[in-house]
Amino acid sequence: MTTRVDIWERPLSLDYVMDQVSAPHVGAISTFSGIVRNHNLGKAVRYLEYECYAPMAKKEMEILREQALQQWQLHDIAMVHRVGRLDIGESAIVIAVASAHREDGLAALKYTIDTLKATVPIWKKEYWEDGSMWLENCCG
Amino acid sequence: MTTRVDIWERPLSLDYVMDQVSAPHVGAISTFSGIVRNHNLGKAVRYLEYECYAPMAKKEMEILREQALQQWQLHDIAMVHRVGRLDIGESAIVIAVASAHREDGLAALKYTIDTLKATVPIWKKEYWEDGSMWLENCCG
Amino acid sequence: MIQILTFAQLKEQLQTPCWQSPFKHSTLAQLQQQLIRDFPEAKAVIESSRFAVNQNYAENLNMTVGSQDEIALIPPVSGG
Amino acid sequence: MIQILTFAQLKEQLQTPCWQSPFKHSTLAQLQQQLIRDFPEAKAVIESSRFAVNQNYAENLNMTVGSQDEIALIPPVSGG
Repeated sequence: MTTRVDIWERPLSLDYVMDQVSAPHVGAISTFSGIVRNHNLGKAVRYLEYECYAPMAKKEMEILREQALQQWQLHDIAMVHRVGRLDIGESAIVIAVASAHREDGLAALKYTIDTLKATVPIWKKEYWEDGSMWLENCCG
Repeated sequence: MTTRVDIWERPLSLDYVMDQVSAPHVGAISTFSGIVRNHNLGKAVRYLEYECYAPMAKKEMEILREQALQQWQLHDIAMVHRVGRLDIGESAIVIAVASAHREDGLAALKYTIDTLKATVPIWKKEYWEDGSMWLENCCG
Repeated sequence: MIQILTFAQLKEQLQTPCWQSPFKHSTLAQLQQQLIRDFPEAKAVIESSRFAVNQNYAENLNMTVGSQDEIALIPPVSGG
Repeated sequence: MIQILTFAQLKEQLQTPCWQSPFKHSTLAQLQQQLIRDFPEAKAVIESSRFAVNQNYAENLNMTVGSQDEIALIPPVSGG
């Protein structure tokens, strides 16, 4: 297993994943950052708690990374998911895709975040003023 | 005209455009960086020179930004293009798109870079060991 | 004895991160039925969860597992 | 007198960033023909370029322009 997928309990860094995929023959780097919003489904959010099944989560992230690398012409993909308590404005996921050409990079970026949200065993619980709830990625 | 589109003669900063679009209700930031590669069409590239028709370039960037903001549910878009001499590994364009949900952000990001490459009056000249050539964005 | 790792809302409803079945060998379908018998109030979330065996999603519930396997029940995910 | 801003390969072939037509008023088609007459070796790039009038792409070559307009001839772009 490479170090291109990881799970951190500390704040994420977009620069970190961008550095991991940079190289002299890279013409395009596309990134995605998933960020904790101050509201969801009409409720004011105070913070989120992320939990994961760590070994399987890394394995699933590695699987979807390999699928993307096979499906498109890419130089590299790196991604880190955060777990624990996250406040508003903090990143829960950062992904960087490096490619020679932009079409492949952008398509692979969409595939990576879509598949991660569908398959990787990570869960978030939303905390409001008056309660909390585990969420499901039903509709993106 | 807003300050969300710009042309710089100095090195670009992805953090700059990301900061411009950040806000507490943003759930996704998608970015694209177009980077000078060390080879193109089988030739080793030494460096590039970018030239632009500055007032019209900014106007066209603003037009495509407004088109994207109308077409998708977005919080904001910021982009900066660089001109002058660029070395290998330096960014020629950085774009950040902030949205509540990822689908809109990723679609708008693709539209923005595709349209910018087709319409904005900016030109690049590639310099090799043994010559140079103005390029055309014929096929991405 | 087969152990099943649980997470998120499933872990809260079963009130344990690791539920222990009395069986030595079992199909996933049997484990699911046993869980529903023991936690009828968690039926909905159990049925909407997917089994993973040794950190891979199980294709279906016919698979037989034993005490040497790492079994997890994965409720609907919400990462990203 | 109408001035036409030029860029990139067009600027190099015309050897000026600002070509001056003798006309006071003219259609874009007439300007294009005049340019090709003056720079026959640049015919290909002139014909593959688009006119912009006051920093907007012209829809077609029928438009009449004058010395008060900012005219530019935009060769195929390569930004990004």
